[in-house]
Amino acid sequence: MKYQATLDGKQHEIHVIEKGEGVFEVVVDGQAHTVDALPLDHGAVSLIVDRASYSVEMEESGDGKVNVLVRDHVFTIELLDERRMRMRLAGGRFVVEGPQVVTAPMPGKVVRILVAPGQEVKEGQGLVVVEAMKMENELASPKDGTVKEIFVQEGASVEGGAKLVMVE
Amino acid sequence: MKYQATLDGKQHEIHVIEKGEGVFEVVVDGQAHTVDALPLDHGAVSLIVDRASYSVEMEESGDGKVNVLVRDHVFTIELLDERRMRMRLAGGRFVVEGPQVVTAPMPGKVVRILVAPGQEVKEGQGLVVVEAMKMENELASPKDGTVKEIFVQEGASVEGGAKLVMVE
Amino acid sequence: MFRKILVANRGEIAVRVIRTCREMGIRTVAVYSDADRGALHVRMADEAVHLGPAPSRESYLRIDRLIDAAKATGAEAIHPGYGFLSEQAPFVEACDAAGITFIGPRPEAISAMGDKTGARQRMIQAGVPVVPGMDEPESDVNRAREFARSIGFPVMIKAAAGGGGRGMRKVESEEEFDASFAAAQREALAAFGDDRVYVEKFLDKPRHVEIQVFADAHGNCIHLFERECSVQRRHQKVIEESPSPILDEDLRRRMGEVAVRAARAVNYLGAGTCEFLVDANKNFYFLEMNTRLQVEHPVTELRCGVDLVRWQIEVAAGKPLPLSQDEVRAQGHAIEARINAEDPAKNFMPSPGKITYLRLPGGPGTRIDSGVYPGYTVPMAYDSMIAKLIVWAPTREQAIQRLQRALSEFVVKGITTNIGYLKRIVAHPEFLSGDYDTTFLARRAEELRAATNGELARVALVASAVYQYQLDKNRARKLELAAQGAAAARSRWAEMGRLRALGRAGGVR
Amino acid sequence: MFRKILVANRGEIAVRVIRTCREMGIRTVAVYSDADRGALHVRMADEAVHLGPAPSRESYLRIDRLIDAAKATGAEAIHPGYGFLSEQAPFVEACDAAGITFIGPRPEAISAMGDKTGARQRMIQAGVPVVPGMDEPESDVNRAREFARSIGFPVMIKAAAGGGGRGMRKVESEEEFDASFAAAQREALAAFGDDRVYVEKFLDKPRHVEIQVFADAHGNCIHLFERECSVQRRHQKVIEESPSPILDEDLRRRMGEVAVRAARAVNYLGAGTCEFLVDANKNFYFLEMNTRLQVEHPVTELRCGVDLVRWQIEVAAGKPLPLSQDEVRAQGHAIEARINAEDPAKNFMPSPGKITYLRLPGGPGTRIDSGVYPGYTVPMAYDSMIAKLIVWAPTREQAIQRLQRALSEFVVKGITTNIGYLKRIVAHPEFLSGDYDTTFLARRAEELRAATNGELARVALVASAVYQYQLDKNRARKLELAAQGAAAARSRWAEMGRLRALGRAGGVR
Repeated sequence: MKYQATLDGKQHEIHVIEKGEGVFEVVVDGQAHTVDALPLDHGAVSLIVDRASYSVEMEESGDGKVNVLVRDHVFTIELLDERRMRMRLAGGRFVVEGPQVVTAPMPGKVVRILVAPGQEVKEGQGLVVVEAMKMENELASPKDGTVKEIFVQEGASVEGGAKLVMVE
Repeated sequence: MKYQATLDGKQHEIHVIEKGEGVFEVVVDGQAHTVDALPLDHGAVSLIVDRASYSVEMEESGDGKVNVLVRDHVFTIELLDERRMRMRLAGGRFVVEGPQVVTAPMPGKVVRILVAPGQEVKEGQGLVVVEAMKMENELASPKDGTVKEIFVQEGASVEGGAKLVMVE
Repeated sequence: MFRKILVANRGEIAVRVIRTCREMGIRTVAVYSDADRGALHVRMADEAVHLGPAPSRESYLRIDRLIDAAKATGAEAIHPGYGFLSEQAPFVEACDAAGITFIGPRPEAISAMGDKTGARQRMIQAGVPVVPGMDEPESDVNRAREFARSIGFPVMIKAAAGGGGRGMRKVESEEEFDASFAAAQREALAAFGDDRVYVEKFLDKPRHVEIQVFADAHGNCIHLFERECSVQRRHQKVIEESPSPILDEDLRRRMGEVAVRAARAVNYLGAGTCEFLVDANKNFYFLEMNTRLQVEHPVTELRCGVDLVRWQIEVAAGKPLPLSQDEVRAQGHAIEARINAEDPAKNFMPSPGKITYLRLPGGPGTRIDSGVYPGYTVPMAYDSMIAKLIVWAPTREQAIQRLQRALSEFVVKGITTNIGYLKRIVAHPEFLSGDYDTTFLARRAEELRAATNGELARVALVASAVYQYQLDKNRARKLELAAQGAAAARSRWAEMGRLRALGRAGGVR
Repeated sequence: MFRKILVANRGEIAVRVIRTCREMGIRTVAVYSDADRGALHVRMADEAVHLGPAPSRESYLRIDRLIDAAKATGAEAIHPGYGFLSEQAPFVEACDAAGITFIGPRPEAISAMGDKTGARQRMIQAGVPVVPGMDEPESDVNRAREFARSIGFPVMIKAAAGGGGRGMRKVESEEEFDASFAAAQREALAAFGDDRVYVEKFLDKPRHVEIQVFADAHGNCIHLFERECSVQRRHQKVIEESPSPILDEDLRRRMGEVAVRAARAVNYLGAGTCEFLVDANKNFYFLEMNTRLQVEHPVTELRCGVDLVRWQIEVAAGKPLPLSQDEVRAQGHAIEARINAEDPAKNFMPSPGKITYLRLPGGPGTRIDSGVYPGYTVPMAYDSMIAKLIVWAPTREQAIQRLQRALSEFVVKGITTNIGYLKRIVAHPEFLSGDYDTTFLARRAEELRAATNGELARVALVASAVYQYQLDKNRARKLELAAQGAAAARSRWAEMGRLRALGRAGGVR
């Protein structure tokens, strides 16, 4: 099976060939490895790659990517197989332009709104302060623009991912 | 909902009435308790019974019973609701008589067979020695009788629950 | 001795207190808010009483409800933990009025030290050096700004009722002052129910060194050496160790004596901590006294072989301290790392949520104090600390190696934690050298970001591909089996000659 | 110092060794059998080499494959752990021949002490008291029975190559002798690859007290005090503590001196343990010397503040011992409890299987050495010990309270363990009194059975009923939702005017 992986913005070609029960030849960007892979519960995988042992923890990140913890490092990888790659290529890239919606990065409480609709803001300027776990977190504008809409009120509790402010 | 529970061979009538989200009145053998029950992952339940807190761990024992760990004690309980109780009553009790099959209580290796087919044995007499985890475990006859059949050979690896010897 | 104690707190410290109570054969009462019904302290206590909604002001800060809970359960004493009501004199007075023993100092000592500006005056009178600053809290931003200008920027704004770095703000210049002042007031109000703040001179590159003190009701007052707490981010301690790499025996002795003097000056009772700033010339300045158990108390426990919670309970019950100053022995080196539910890659954004998997470090010299368990949902309502990892070893070098090893064993899934960040801190040359100060984490922020590693990236790619391959294969196999199952079912039905069934074989299963 | 060490073992001891190696910056090579591909030591090591099938004789006892693995990975030293090849002189010789450092004593010392009857002779020559018994192993059951009769029943049959209680059998009377003799020979062969056994006088109500010794290559040999190991079931240690409740300073010193003398008599190197029996009159008899690290070594580590595995590695690398005899300080009280996968209610039947949930104790003075993790399948091929819980506290009373507390926090699901049994042991008056001997568990077997508790039984009934109620309710709700879903689907379809679809609405979902 062939996969295309994206890690830190770079593409990698990976070819997985099953050699026996739990034993694989894995070719990453043309370099081949013998891999003994044992999947365990809770998304853990024990890998023995050319004799080196790695206890790897996998976690779906929710946006189709997977966070991979190896030793002391975390890697966020997006993996596509050939079919999904073709779909992606056919669909083209999603272009980030036009109005931007700032969302709550975690559940919390809106303690202050720092801007008003119609106000001009600069990239990096604070828009809303959300408190969670006793910490105030100021959420900044992703770009220069105008505040188009404010979706929340001061004092409101919001879920992670809730829309807060739209900047255009 | 009414249940009939069996614990240590004794029957108990239990009546569960839901009073609110996670709050119950539970009547055990006529005595009522207010129970705040929070089910957690992995079969854990946090119970607050009339203010006393119990962290209870539940585990299905595989034979329709459940092992309940409360503080330092384990209780094995069989629970039937009214429908299943009626079925049980209608079907009558399963009577233990006739040939008895001794099974392996855990996976292991048969290291010795101490009896031969046709041999007379007494209750408590050793039939087979199974080794697991470096310990030899002698399995005894459940009753006086005659060895009817031996299902395994010395040196064989057996699964938990495997038939070893039939005594009649 | 008490037969039952109510623990007026949550999280790891409530669990910590319950553990010692259990060891002493004392029954425990947990209290909980709506957000904490499933919390570990509720599960571990003998009894549990609901306080109110999630916000602290409606639950853990409700003196009336706590007193009611103690009365209803027959608890003879209340352990306040840290934070919440642990340094609130009115709470102690309410306990007194209800005939319940408050496990901590008398209200007069709390008030004397809790009023940071009043405490400064006392310390000055006792001959203890203090950092230049206001004599009184100031609520007027203009007057406060004026004072700041008079002592010169940078300055610190601090909560008068504060402690533990909460409500503290460093202000670099006059332009920032007003915003920081307002923010400090808000945070102070939220954290302590009291928005009074004051302004103090900011010391350049200071070390934060604190002394653990302990006093009983029989006139004994001792110290248990120091904890070095200079690894801080935004005035929150991240790593604490003892001994401090910069203290020599003479300085240690002098600071210990001053700390005991400070405690005696307010007729202290129980466990307390005198915080000092130590400058580059090893001058030390009294910062504040925390009139409660500290988060980092296990560092002292490991180094001195004592159980400070047991001491608190014994002292509250009127027993004398088990050790005299001469009998306190400190051995080896202890370090604590605070595990927080936060994402260092996203500006330390809090990361509440459900812990789906948890594997804790173990082995020699490794202690975990935690309030979480696999399956637990970390609520957003309270602070982000979910566990403390504390190690001990004969030397600082070995303790650091042990902490690195233990951190690498720590696996938390479902939420994001700062474990990787902690690993990078304790592997950083500045930390290793021992020559760091409270500006360490801010100065080195760039170097403490996660760096990539080519070999491990390759392994991660291999792992993700093999993992996906197996998922894909299992899915394919299931589809195949389902198809085979249907086929097998058809053939079985056929074998049995039930020809009628064949007509709807597609519906089997 | 070594850059890479191969750990020729599995389970908790392999994990234990890997932890210290990691702290010392030494890379590790794990070895594994077919049954251990998913074991924790394999996951934690830097490298892993497959040895062979599950049976030890085809994997962990294969000297050739271990040497090959060390050569292939460039490991400069091998740590043998305990059991398996840890006391096999031929293994040490094979390491020597391959130019690999064996982390342990020289083969001559192993042989001298491994041959239990020869060791007896040496000890007698060195003036160490020994239990009356055979001078040589005996393979002939008739001659062995004759000897047993000559010293009088009861007698002990022991493996000549043995240790750790394996292959030991007590024989009460002549009638039992032949069966026990054969069983001991079989167990000795299985455990040590050597079926030679010998017969010794059985001492009535003895205490098993052992002394930890340590020797370097520079002529230093010290002891680190005693461990009391009299809580045994079928000659397997279950609970170990230090100090021993029966040793006074004088006896401790004398036994320590004798142990050092015994070690010196065989030119000992590294960590070793001299086991003694102590009778009711406090006479002590040399039992055997274990020429390796013991399972219960953490008891000494906690009491003396040392890392014995680090010492082993340093001594093997030629360094001198870090402490002299005078510098060894023991503080407080340590106790270890062995957590086994076994069912005390079913005659301690082994209980291999998958650990579906694991919650480990934590907090002050609590150490876990374990080779398992949630999701791990405990194999049937090896012994049943899955973890060790070791506690420390200033006094024996507090240490016992702490052990009770920690055991009550320990939750293992999926397999049956002896945790409840351990709790009952450490709450038993005989254990609490300190006045127990090696017959304690057998004599008190009835009292150590699980007793029922009316209050908790009622709670269990409540819990099971509420649990079942919620299961039933969820099931009912799902059925209802499915029905509603079908109805909703029908109405949606209807709304869209697709009347054709209605005809097979029953098939939707």
